[in-house]
Amino acid sequence: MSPRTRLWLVAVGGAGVAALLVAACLGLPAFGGDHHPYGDRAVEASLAHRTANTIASVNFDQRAFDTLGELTILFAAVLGCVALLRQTRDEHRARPEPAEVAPPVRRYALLVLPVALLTGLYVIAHGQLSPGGGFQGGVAAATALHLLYLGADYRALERVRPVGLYEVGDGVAVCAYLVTGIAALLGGAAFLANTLLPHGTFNTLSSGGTVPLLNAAVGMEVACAVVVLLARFLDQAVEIEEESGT
Amino acid sequence: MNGWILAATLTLAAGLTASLWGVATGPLRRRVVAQNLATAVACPGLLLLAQGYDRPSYVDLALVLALLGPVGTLVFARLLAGELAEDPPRARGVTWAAAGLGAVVVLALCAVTGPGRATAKLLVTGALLIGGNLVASRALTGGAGGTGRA
Amino acid sequence: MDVFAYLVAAWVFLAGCYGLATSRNLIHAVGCLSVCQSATYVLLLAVGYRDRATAPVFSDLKPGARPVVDPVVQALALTDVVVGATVTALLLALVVQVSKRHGTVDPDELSELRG
Amino acid sequence: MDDAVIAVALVLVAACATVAVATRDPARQALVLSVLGVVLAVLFTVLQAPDVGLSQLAVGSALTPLLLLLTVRKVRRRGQREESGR
Repeated sequence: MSPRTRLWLVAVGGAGVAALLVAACLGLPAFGGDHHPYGDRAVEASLAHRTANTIASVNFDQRAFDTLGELTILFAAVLGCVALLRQTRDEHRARPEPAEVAPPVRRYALLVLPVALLTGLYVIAHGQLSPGGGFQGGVAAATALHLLYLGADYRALERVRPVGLYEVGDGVAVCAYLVTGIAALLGGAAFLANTLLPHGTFNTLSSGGTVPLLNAAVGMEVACAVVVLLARFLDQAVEIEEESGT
Repeated sequence: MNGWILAATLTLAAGLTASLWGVATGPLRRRVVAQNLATAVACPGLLLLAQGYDRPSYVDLALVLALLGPVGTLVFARLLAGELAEDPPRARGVTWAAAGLGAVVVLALCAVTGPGRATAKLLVTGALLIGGNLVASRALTGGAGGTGRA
Repeated sequence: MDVFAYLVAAWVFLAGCYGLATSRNLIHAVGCLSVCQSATYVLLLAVGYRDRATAPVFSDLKPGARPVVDPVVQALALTDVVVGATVTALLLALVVQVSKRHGTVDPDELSELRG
Repeated sequence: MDDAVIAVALVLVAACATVAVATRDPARQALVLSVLGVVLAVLFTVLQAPDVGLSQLAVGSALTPLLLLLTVRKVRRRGQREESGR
């Protein structure tokens, strides 16, 4: 197909989709409307289980099975990356040259690294109270670890980051999520039902029954997944070279 | 009418439009500075919004942005070091203006909040924001330097 | 304002699709796909918004004191942001493989190679 | 007043997405995408979704640009080697 024909095809198809989307937008309830029956019920259900952050309650209590699906996608994506970016036989590892980093950048990275890690853990731990949770905190903590690459060099990061351990951690976290679900099943309730633990006092760290547990499992899973992903990409971009190459 | 939200609207509209314009056009050295500016402007904006909506828990967003925004800029400084070394960015004016904005906003919010844990959090956020942006800007203007490898 | 938010979501989606179709570089195409993804978040959150309401997070708010927006769409968007990023990573891994196998990341050159 | 700030954020998102698509060089697109991440986080905050905003900040500010730039670097390094090898 010539680029010209393709552009015409895109224009015609795009115009059709645009017309349909605009028609659909005009048919939607007006922006900012007051009619949210499902949302109102979700808020009530969350308060009944004494979870202060309704979004965490929806994610890890009311729709916990849906989150398991999302976790599976995450796990599969990481597995795919690991399989695609493994070192093949005609490639070898070249020691990267140590980078020269300006002293202020190095000091900043070493100073902020623990602060950022702590913030990530804080965001995970307070997931059921204030905005945050396993998904956000996991990414923040894992990104923070890579300040070591930015502040020093790749070999410094490799020393404190045994990738194998994180790969195991990734699997363990998914298992922990499943085990929590099955425990509810053994307790005589539905899979992933929030009946295992007492709901606790509203707006404290231990409130919400199994929500903090599932939240922590997701935090671990996401953090390990991001570390493993970035490790594979860093390996490819920085270390691995083909045999025939330079 | 809420003065805080008005201030946030003006800050975000002006600052983010400027950084969007900078990141869309011009040579690479201007684009990286504009990307750094986006963080430096959005963070005070988020703090003002938290105050405007009267929701202290929204401050977490500004805290995470103050931590990870400069990390993003350092990523660009490291991985684009080769290109940036040929044509180093100059960003002194913009950086200090953004740092000044951050300081003014944080101090104003501290004055309203009064002493307590919330103020401590605000001060930490402000310190991380200003320190992070100064360091990121330093890294862009040649601090990352060296071979630009690894 | 009634439909403006929805129209912005539609615009972002179509812009991303245009970029995908006309892209000359697979890395650029992956970036356009992440623009398409963000359109879905905008649409979801716009549907859940309620005028003069606040977030349904009660750590610093007495339940019932203020109207709150819809938490369900937020939960959907929230998980998808993170999962979407890992899917982007998977696509980028595919791009790296393509560049290793065929030595190019231009979709046009790739189709010439095949046929 | 709330409407004004939402409108500003929406316009910024639309403009930023258009720029991100129009920027053809992947490294420069990564810069625009990182700004888009910040703008989206602001939009989510004014739509009263701080959780989603936090998610977007965590992913958009550092993770996505890092992945994109590492891919660019890998692909470029291969390209350069083939140029010199020929």
